Amino acid sequence: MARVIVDVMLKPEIHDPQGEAVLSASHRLGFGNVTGVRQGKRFELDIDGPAGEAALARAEELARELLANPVIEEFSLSFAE
Amino acid sequence: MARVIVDVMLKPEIHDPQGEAVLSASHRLGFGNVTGVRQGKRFELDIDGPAGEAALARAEELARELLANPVIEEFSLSFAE
Amino acid sequence: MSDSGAERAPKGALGARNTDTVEVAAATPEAEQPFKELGLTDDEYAKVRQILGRRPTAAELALYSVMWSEHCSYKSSKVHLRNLAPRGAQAGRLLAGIGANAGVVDIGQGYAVTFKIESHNHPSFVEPHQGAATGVGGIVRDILAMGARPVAVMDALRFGPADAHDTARVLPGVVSGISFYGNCLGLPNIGGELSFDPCYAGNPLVNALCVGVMRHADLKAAVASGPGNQVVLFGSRTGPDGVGGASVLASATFAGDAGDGRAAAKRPSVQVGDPFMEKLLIECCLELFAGDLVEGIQDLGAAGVACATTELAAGGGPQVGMRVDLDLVPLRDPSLTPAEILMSESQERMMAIVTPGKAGEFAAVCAKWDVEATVIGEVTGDGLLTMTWRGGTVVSIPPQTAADGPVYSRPLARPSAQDELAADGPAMPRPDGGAALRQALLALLGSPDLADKAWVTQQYDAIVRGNTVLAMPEDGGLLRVDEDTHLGIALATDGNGRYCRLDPYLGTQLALAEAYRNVAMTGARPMAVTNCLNFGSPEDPGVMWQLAEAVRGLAAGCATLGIPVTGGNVSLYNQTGQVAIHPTPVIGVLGVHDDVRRRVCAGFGADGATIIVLGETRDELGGSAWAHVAHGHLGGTPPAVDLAAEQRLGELIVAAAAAGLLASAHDLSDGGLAIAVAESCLRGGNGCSIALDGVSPQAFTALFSESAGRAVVTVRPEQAAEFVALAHSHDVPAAAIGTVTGDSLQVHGQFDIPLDELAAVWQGTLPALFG
Amino acid sequence: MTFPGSLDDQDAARAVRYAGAEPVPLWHADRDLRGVDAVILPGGFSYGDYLRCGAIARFSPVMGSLVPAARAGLPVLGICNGFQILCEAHLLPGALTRNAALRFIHRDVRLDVVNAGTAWTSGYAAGQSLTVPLKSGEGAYAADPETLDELERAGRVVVRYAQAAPNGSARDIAGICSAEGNIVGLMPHPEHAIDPLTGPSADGLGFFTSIVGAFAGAGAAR
Ligand SMILES: Nc1ncnc2c1ncn2[C@@H]1O[C@H](COP(=O)(O)OP(=O)(O)O)[C@@H](O)[C@H]1O
Ligand SMILES: [Mg+2]
Repeated sequence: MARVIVDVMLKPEIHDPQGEAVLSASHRLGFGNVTGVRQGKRFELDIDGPAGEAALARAEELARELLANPVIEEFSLSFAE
Repeated sequence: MARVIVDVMLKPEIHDPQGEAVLSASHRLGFGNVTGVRQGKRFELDIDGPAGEAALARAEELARELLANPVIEEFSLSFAE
Repeated sequence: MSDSGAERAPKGALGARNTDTVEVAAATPEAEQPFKELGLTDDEYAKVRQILGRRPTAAELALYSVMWSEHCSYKSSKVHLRNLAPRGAQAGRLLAGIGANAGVVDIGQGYAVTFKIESHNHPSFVEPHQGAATGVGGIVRDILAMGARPVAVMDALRFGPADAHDTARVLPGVVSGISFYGNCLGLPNIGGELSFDPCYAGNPLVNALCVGVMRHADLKAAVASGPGNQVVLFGSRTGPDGVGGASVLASATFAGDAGDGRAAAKRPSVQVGDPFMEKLLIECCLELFAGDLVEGIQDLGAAGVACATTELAAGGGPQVGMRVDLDLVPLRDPSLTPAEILMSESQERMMAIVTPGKAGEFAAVCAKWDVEATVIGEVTGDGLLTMTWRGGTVVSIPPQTAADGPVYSRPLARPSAQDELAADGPAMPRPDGGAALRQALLALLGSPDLADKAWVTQQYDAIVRGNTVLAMPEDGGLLRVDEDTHLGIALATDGNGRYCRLDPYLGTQLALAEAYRNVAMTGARPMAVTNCLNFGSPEDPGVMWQLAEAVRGLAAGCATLGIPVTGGNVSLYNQTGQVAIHPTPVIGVLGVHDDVRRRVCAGFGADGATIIVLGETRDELGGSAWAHVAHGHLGGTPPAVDLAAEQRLGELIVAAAAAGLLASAHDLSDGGLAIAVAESCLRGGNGCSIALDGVSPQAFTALFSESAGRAVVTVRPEQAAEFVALAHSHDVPAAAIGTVTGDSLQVHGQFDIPLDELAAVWQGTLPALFG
Repeated sequence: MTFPGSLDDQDAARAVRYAGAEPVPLWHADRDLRGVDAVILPGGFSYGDYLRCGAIARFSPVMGSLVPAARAGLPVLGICNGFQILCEAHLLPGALTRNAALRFIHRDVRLDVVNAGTAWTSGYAAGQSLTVPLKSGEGAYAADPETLDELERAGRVVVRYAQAAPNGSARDIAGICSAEGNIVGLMPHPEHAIDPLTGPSADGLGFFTSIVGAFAGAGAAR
C-alpha cells in the first residue's frame, strides 16, 4: 500500500483569512517573529499497490478532480515518509 | 527567513468524518483503489531568522499553543523545500 | 492490528478461548475486576454478583457500570424527580411523559409536540467545539426517537467571567460547535441563554434543547416486541469514541478480551460529531416511520449499544429478551473489545426493531439515504439479554436489572451559610439623581449578561425550514406548525443561578415563571415544561438539599400553573474541586399559539403608542443584575413569586394578542424596567418618553427592581382604554408610563439617552471580548 | 433539487408555490430532470460541506444531466450552497471562500439589483433595493481580477451588497450570472424573504415570479 500526501494551498493571490487570523493570533501570543502564515489542507491517501509512479499518478488525478479547486487552489504531491 | 511547515492531523483514533466523506466520494468517482483518506491542516509559517533549530523550536511552541488542539490532534514540523 | 482480521475469522474456540465468557466467569469467581475504576461501588458490585449469581464478565461489568452511572440511572436524583410526575389535569394533554426519550404533548389539530433539554457540560469543557456539537446531536436523536421530525433547537449557556482567559477558549468553541452542528442539520436555532459567572469558570454549562413535531399516530416507543423481530443498528460505525473507561477493562488482570495481550489502544474520551450523517439519519428515520417499517426505536447516546439494547429489551416486558451477536456490529476500529463495543459513545447511531417481513424495505430506505444498516440480533421470548462474541457468550443478564439501576436517598442538609446569605441583603448605596441612574443603566446594558447577544446568535441559522415566526432576540421563539391553520408553538428557556443560590426553591420557581412569561409574551398559551438540573456533587449534602428544593419548587410551581413537566435531564458533579456551581436548573416552557399571524414582538414599533407597565413593582433587588454588576454582590432573598399572578398576566397577553390590541410586549426580568425599555427601544429602533412615578415612588426601584410577574407593552392610543379595561378584568395592575417617540430613551426628570449611545454600549461588549 | 444535506429545499419549493408555479422535487441520484422548465439548487450543507462547499455534490448523477442542460439554456438558480455547487461545477466562474471573520453569519442584508435582465431578475428594476437574509460560513466570492473585471464589464454581477459585504466578498458581489443570463447564483436567500411573517420582507419573491412570469409569457405567446 502506498501512502500519498496531497497538500492543497490557496493560490498566493487568493486572500487567506484563516492564515491572517492565525498570524495575528500568533502576534498576540507573543510570537512576533512569525511574519507570515498561510493555511491549507493536507490529505493522507492510502492507495492499493506499490508506492510508485502509478500511485502518484492516481493521486494527482484525484487531486485535480476533487481535492483541489483549480480556480483558487494549487496542490503538491509526495510520499509519506 | 525560515519557512516552516506544520502539518496537523487528527489523532489516528479520532473519528474523521470529513476524510470518510472524501473517501466515499473518491469511490463514486471511480478511484476504487483509494482505501483510506484522512484530512488535516497544513500551515506554512514564515519566521524571521535562519532556518535552524531556533525557528523549529518557535514553530513547535506555536503549534502546541495555537495551531493544533492537543485533545484531538497531533502535529509534525518540517522545513519547506 | 493486522492480526485482528485473522482473529475475527474463526468464530469458534480460538476467539472464545481468550474471551471472558459467562462460562469463564462462572469458573473463575475470584478473578479481580476493576469495578471501582469503572465507577461502581463495593455495594453495587456485590449487587451485580448477586443478581447474576456469579461474577459478571468483563462485558457485563462494562454494561452494568455504564447503565448504573449517575448519568444513565439518575440514581441520586430519582427519589426527588418522582415529585415531578404530573397529577390530575396537569397530565391531560400528555401522550407520553417522563421516562420516555422525551415527553409528548397534544397541541390539537392532530399534532403532537415533543421537546427536551439536555446537558453536555463536561465534554464541552474538555473540547468546546466537539463537546457542544455532539450535545446538539444527542438531543436531536432523542426527539427523533419519539417519531417526530425535529424542527428547532435552542441553547442555554453559562460560562466563567466574560473576560477570563479560558472563556476566550471555551465560549467561541462552544458557539462554533452548536453553529456547526445545528446549522448543518437544518434546524433553526430560535433562542437560548448566555450568561457569565465565576462559578462556571471550571465548569461551563452547555444545555441544548430540541423540539419536534409529529401527528398523533406517529408516536414511537423504545420497546422491543415480537420474538423473532430483528434488531437493527444503523448510522455511523462504532469506534473507540468516549470509551476511556473501558480501557480500564482491557488492562485489568484478567484482560483476555483483546485476545492477544496487546496493550489497550488509546481510547479517546472526546467524541467527534458528524452532522451530515445525522441529517441523513433524520431523513432516513422519518421515511422509515412514514413507511411503518419500525416496531420500536431507540437512539444511541451515552452508553451506546449497552443502553439501547438493555432499554429496548427491558421496555418489552418481563418475557421479552434479545440476542445480539457483537461480531456483527460494524466497527471503525476492528480492535475493539466487547466491553468497548458496548460502551462506545460513537455518535449518529440508532437502533430499530424490525419485523422480518419488512427487512427488505427497511434496508432499501437506508440505502437510499446512504445509511449503513446491519442486523445484529433478534428479539427473543426468554427474558434475557444475551450477547455473543467470537463464539462465546459474553453477556447473559435479565435486562430490567441493568435498566433499573440503584436508587439512593442521599443525605441532604440545608447549608448553614444560607442564613448568612439571606441576611446579607443588597444594602449598598444606590445611585441617586439622573446622572447616576443613567450611568447605572448604561453599566447594566453593557454588562456581558445583558449586552446584545448577536455575536453568538448571528452564528446560528434561525430561519431554515421557513417556519420561524419569532426567534432571538425576541422573548420566546415561535414556530409555525401548520401553514393552513396557522397553528404554532412557542418556546423559551430560563434559569438564574444567582436566585437559586439564594433560594433554590424560589429561584427555580422564578426560572419557571420567567420562561412561562416569555412564552406568553409571543401570544402563546404555555402548556408544558422541560428542565435540565445542573448541580454540583450529589455526595455533598448541601448540593442534595439544593436539588431537592429545586425539584420541590418546580413541582409545586407546575402544579399551580396547571402544566406538566414532560421530561428533562440531570447533570451532577458540576464543580471545580470542592466548589460547586450555583444550583442552575434551566427551565424550558412550551406554548401553543392559535394563530401565529397574531404574534407579538418585543420592539417598540409604533410611533406614538402608549407604553404600559403590567404587574406590581416592589423593592426587590436580592440577587439582581444591578447588585451583581454594580457591586459584585450576591445576597438577600430573590424576588417574591406569585404564580397565580403570572398566570393572569399570561392570560391577559394571550387575550390581548388574539384581540389584536398589542403593538409590542416584552417581559421584565434581569435588570428590571430599565433594561426592558432599553431593549424595546433598540429592537424597534424607536425612542420613548416615560415617567416612573406610576411604577414606584423611588426612581431607582422603578428602574432596577426585578419583581416578577411584570411586562411592558405598547398599545395604540385609541385602544389604550380598552386594553387597560382588559387588564383590570384579568386583575393585572396596569400603569401607563409614556409614549413611543423620538430617538432617545427619555425618563422624565431623570435622564435622556440617545438610541445611538444605547446601541453602542449594548452592541459593543461581546465583539470587544471575542473579536 | 435535493442533495444529501440540502436544507432549504422545502423553502425553495414553497417560494415556487408562492410565485404560482408547481415545484417538482428532483433527486440527486436520478439523472432525470423530469421535464421541468427551470431548476433551483437550494441552500444547505450538501455532503456536510466536507472538503469544500459543493465540491462533492458537483459529482452527483443528476449533475450529469443538469450541466449540459444548463449550458443549453435551461434556467438554473443556485442559492447559497446551490451557488457554491454551480461554481464548483464551473457553470459559473470563481469560487466561494471562508467568510472574512471566519464565522458563520446569519443576518438580514440589503442588496442592490444590478442586472434586472436575467431570467431570474426580470421582475425587478435595476437599482432596486431588497432586504434578504444571508446565512453562510463560506460566502466570500473570490475570482481573479480579470474574471471580476469581465463580470462587471459584461453586466454579469446580478446583485451586490448595498453596504460593505459582511463576508468579505470581492467587490461586494452577492450574486452573478452566466454569460447568457439563464444561470444565476447568489449567496443570500431570496426564498426566505417571501412573506414578512417568516422573513424580513417579501422582497425575494421577485426571483421566483420573474422566472414564472417568463414561462407564463412564453406560454401565452405559444
Ligand atoms: N445562547 C443563545 N442561543 C440563542 N439565543 C440566545 C442565546 N442567548 C440568548 N439568546 C436570545 O437572546 C435574547 C435575549 O436573551 P435574554 O436577555 O436572556 O432573554 P430573557 O431575559 O427574555 O430570557 C432571547 O431571545 C434569547 O433567546
Ligand atoms: Mg424575556
